[in-house]
Amino acid sequence: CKKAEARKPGEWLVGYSSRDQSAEYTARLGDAVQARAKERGIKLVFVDAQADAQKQISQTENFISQKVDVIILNPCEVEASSPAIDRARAAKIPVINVNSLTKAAPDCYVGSDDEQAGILAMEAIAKKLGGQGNVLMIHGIMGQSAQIHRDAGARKVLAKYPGLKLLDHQTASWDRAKALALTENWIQAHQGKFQAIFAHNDEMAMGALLALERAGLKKDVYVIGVDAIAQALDAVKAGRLDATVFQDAVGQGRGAVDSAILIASKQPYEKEVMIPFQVVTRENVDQFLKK
Amino acid sequence: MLRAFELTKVFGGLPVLQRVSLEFRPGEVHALMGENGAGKSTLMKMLAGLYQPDGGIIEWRGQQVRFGSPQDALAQGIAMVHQELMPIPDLNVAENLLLGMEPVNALGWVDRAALHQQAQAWLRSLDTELDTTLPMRRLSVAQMQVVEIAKALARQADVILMDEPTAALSDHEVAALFKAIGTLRARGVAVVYTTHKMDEVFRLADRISVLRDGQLVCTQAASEFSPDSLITHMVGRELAQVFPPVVTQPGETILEVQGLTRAHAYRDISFTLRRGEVLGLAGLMGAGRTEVVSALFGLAPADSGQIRLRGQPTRITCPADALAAGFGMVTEDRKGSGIIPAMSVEHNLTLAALEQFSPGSVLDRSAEAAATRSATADFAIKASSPQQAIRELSGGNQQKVLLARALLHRPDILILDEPTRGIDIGAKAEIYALIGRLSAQGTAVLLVSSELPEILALTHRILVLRQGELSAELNPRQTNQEEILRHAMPQ
Amino acid sequence: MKAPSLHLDRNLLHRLGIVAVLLVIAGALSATTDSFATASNLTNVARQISINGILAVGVTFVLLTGGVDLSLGSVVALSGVVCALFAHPGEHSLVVPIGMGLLTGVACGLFNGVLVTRGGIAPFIVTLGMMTVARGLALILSGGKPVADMSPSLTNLAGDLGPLPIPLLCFGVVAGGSWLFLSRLRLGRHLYAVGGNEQAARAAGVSVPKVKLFAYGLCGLLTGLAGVVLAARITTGQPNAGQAYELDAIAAVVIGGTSLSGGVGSVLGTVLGVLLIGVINNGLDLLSVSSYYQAVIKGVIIVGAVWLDRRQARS
Amino acid sequence: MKAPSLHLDRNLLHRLGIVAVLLVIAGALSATTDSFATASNLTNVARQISINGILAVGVTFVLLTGGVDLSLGSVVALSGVVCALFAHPGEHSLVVPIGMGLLTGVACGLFNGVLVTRGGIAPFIVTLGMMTVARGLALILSGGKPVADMSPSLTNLAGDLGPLPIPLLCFGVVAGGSWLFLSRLRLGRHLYAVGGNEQAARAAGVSVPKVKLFAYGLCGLLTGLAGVVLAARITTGQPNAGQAYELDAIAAVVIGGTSLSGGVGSVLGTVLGVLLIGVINNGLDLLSVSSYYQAVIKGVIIVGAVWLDRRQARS
Ligand SMILES: Nc1ncnc2c1ncn2[C@@H]1O[C@H](COP(=O)(O)OP(=O)(O)OP(=O)(O)O)[C@@H](O)[C@H]1O
Ligand SMILES: Nc1ncnc2c1ncn2[C@@H]1O[C@H](COP(=O)(O)OP(=O)(O)OP(=O)(O)O)[C@@H](O)[C@H]1O
Ligand SMILES: [Mg+2]
Ligand SMILES: [Mg+2]
Repeated sequence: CKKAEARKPGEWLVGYSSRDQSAEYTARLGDAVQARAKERGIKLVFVDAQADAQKQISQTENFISQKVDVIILNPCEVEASSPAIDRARAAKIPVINVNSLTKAAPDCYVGSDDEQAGILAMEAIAKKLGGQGNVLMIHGIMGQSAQIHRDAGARKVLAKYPGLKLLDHQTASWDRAKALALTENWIQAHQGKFQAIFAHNDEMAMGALLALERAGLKKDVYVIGVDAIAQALDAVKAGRLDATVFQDAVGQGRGAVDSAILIASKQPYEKEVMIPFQVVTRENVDQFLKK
Repeated sequence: MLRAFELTKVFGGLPVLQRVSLEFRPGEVHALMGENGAGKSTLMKMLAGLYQPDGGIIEWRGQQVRFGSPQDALAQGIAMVHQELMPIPDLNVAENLLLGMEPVNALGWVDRAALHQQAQAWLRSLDTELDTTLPMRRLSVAQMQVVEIAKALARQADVILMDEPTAALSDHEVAALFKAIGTLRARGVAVVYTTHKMDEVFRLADRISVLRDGQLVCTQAASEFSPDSLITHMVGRELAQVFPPVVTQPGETILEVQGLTRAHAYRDISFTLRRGEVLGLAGLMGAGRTEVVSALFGLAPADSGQIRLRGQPTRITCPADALAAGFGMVTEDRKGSGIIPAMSVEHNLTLAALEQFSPGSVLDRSAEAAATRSATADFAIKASSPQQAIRELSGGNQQKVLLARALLHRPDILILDEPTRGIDIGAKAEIYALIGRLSAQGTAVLLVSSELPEILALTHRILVLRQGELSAELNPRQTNQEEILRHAMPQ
Repeated sequence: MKAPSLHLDRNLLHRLGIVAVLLVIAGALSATTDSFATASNLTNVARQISINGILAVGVTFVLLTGGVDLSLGSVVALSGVVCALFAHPGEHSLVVPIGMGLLTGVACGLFNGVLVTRGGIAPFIVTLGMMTVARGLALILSGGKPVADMSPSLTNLAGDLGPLPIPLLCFGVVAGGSWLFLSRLRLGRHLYAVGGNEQAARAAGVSVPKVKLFAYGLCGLLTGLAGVVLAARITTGQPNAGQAYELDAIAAVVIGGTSLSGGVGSVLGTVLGVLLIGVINNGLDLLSVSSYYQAVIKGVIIVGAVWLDRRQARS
Repeated sequence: MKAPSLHLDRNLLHRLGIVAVLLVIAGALSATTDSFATASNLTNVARQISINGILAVGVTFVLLTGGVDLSLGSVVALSGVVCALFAHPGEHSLVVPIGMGLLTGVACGLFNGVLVTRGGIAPFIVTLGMMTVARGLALILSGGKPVADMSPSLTNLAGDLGPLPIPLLCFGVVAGGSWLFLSRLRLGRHLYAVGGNEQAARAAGVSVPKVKLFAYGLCGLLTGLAGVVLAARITTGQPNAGQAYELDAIAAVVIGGTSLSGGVGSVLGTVLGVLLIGVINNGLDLLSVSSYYQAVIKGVIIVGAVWLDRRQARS
């Protein structure tokens, strides 16, 4: 039986646990990690936690028994994914968090702060409305860390602008069809009374956009999402969607793999690689479309 | 010791039992007689706690009682053998038999050894040997019936209500049951007994009560009845003749069966059947009669053997083939493979002949309704409307619907497996007459029955099956019950 | 003919509890909100219930035979993705994407049906397997990303035809056709028989496997239709769309009085169930109930409605 | 006594197909990966199956009576949240959070049971309602945020006792106890009777409502236990945990040969089903199969295993 230790130096084995490969943003992140790993010639054990923190812990346990050199974690939850890091560290395997934070500190963090996304989006709204108006917010799945932090960021901004009112907020579980129905209902309930919608991701922003367009109300309402998925960028380019908050999947993926190699080969590395969010509007969309 | 006072039961606005008052005494066998749908089962179910009366009271040892569930009645010492079989298919025989009274050891665990021992003892008291570790689903209908009876006996109750316990039994088991009832009577147990078999009543009953249309007609000592007077009380008119004479001459051969074999069920069965002929199939419980006719109808195809129909070799792999080939069948297990409980009487009735009512596959509902009307009239089916769910009908009336179903598409060969099971004497006479008419019209009838008088009186020929093999072919005019039994008994 | 109307009345009577709950809720919503009882909102509700409605009618057939289909949501996603892949502008005529979407649904349905009838595997397991397989296929075919760039001629199918939303028309045709099918055609009757007592149906000459296969196939077809309508509505083939749609659809059917053990039920009941769920969803949004409480209230109303209904049906 | 061992053998024989599939998969994994057949990985598998195992054994009771419980996942989340709320360090002794978690589970289970038995509502609807209600309650109680800051004495429950993970011990005790219960106690046999033929059980004097209530209550208790174990494992009360856990649990039970219509099944089969699902999940991750293909492969293996099993059981 081949032994794990028989690997040549430089031929690192890295474990990657994706939060959810069926969501577009995290899937893109996963793809970027895989692409970079191939480029750099390291072996990647790639698994998908399907948005279940418990599963992510199990996968970390599997990594440990597979004796990987480094674990890259795309955490499902702040708290609930923490034991995964504790386990790995207890087994003396370094951990890199990518895209989101956990309570337990990893060896290295590559990513951006979800709260920042909420802040950027709501600031864009505040700027557009001049600090005055009614806003609707569409949440992701309640209780998930991205939802919690994007919500928290948005509320921080709302607290700063007394003229900006959160008229209604509701979950659409990251789902386009649900956001579409929700916005249709909001149009009935609050017709003419709201000027902006912040959706926690682009999927839901696209749903809201469709509902507004079909009701002929788009021109009155500013819509912004998060993630900059391809369709959202196209929509921004076409002048349909007002803005989205760009989260750099490729940058995060590359950064994570590069840090992993540094850590594995015991070279100095940065403890925190922040890859900032950026607001994408019609003005700067071209530079993101190229990426 | 058990008294019913002005008991009334209403189903869906229709009274099915009206102010019936009866008294059951220790050490007495009290027969409840009446036509299908007269309310016998309903009355018994109220006494056993399955139904709650809508009026009247039940008195037990001088005290008024309410039985909210069968559990209450059982706790007081009232057990019942139900008309409908109630197997729990995947529990074994012993677990079924002693359900709710499993012996436990000191730890409170079910004592399996004792369980099987006790179950075997109860079965033996009914002169039956069964492997008590078999799951119930593997038993034949008759075997299940024996287990049901043993189940009630095992309660060692003070009152045992028996609702047509012998409907699926052959003479051997019936004799054993009567012996057991004799013992119960001697022990001072009150037995309430319902049956449609006239001879049984007079062999068993001390007193007889007759119900008609939910009302008590009379209660008298058995000795005060004659068979004819009892029938007259039940049907409200005189019944001229039960068995019609066999007059038809069979025509050309329509069915030839050659060397039909199925492992563990029957071997090398060969016979012929002619147009207009009524062929009886006799045998003891478990002899394989049901299995043989099931093979002909495609329900459980044989392993080998040949079936020639109108001279042509025919393969029948499913009931649809059989129906298309001109077979019709009334199966033995009414509840399992007969009725569709939640469907209406009308829809149950037309199910097998639906092509007839749906040219181009669109249903012609008025034709269906018309067919239902004529069938309910012809077979005197008692239902509140053709739309009533069949599960709400009395057992006998369900059986009539199934008979009507089998005849609706005018089969050339009619297979009847225990067709008069649970049918009242009046309706039986009608069915016998019907068999006569069908045979006169050239329909070939294959009649499986455990009621030997029926087989002897109705058929042209009798085949006897013993442990899966044909043991004799007899002429009903020149034989008797004893001879049939001799051929049927395992050697 | 008198019989059909009688039949209708009976079913309605049986579902009186649901109708009552529906009326009470609608009344309360009209009283407490300005917007519920407006034409535009009712059109809205109609549009929103259509997809669940089509799925619910489809799964009614399967439930009537005593089966179940847990793969609805995933097959909706898969059909939507397949439809979208063929719907890029200028590539094919309209029938190709629609046809491919429907075909995908039928294929999944028939596959379920074959495994249930020939394989003798419990429908729960078969369709649970199909649930994960179809989801996986949707993700593989789409590469995990929404399939966008659908031709407007297809996405217009989510629009209106005169005053009526086209999805609602689809639902209406499907429901009406299914009602006629189940109450008037021989095969419809056979479906009830198979669900009511499989052995007895077989003994009465009904080809049980054929009937079941038909039910799963038809359910698949309607699931494919729902997938196409959804793709048109959200203008994308979304590989992770339709999560848990099966639960809403089966809930609607069961609320409408169809028994999960088969043999009992009606399309009319299913439509009422779909309406109830749709009105609750719409109303809770109109009333701005917090999402946490929405879940609680929705659960309570559904269970309560069924409880009232069964109580009234028994008495 | 000879009978019990016979009984065991029979059940094992019945599940030979599953055992074979399990062995083939394990063999293949040992051959293709370095890590599958290591002690540490097998401990991993053991730890990972425990929660699904506890749930699956719990829902076996409900399925045996012919019911179903779709609320497992939500109740796991709710019990976990409640447990975590009482588990802040230094506030209460260990028994309080555990007790409250279990109590929450029992309460949900009994509520389901009462609605099913007294209310006469289909278990599917009752537990679907509970599924959304419990999820809503979990979100309300936790304020939509994970309940963190659990005392280490509680989170240690997810650790090891000697060489064995404590969750596995829980699962072992639950499975062993349930096996004894179902095969040796009268109430256990009555569960089978109620599921096999409710009317017959009633006529034989078995109190059907009591038996069902017991099954739902016990399932609730075990769901609460799973919630506590999960909270300990993820060191949080996570209001959105346990999504779709019910499907994995019911799948394990049905793979193990328990019939969804009730009356047939065994804890032993359930354990095999849990193992099969656990090994597949572990193996696909070890082989680093893309998650899209994982879904497809997992679906195919599960259906295939059941198919083999039933084919072999029939012959
Ligand atoms: N659950 C029910 N709902 C509606 N009607 C019922 C129900 N049970 C019985 N009935 C009706 O009550 C009447 C009496 O039925 P019951 O079963 O007591 O008759 P029975 O005398 O036992 O007849 P049989 O000899 O055929 O068994 C029948 O007309 C039947 O249709
Ligand atoms: N499904 C089955 N599985 C195994 N054995 C069966 C099955 N059905 C019947 N048998 C057995 O086959 C034998 C023949 O039964 P069958 O029902 O054909 O007998 P029968 O002559 O019709 O008698 P009766 O119907 O009066 O019991 C019996 O020993 C019975 O136990
Ligand atoms: Mg009766
Ligand atoms: Mg027989």
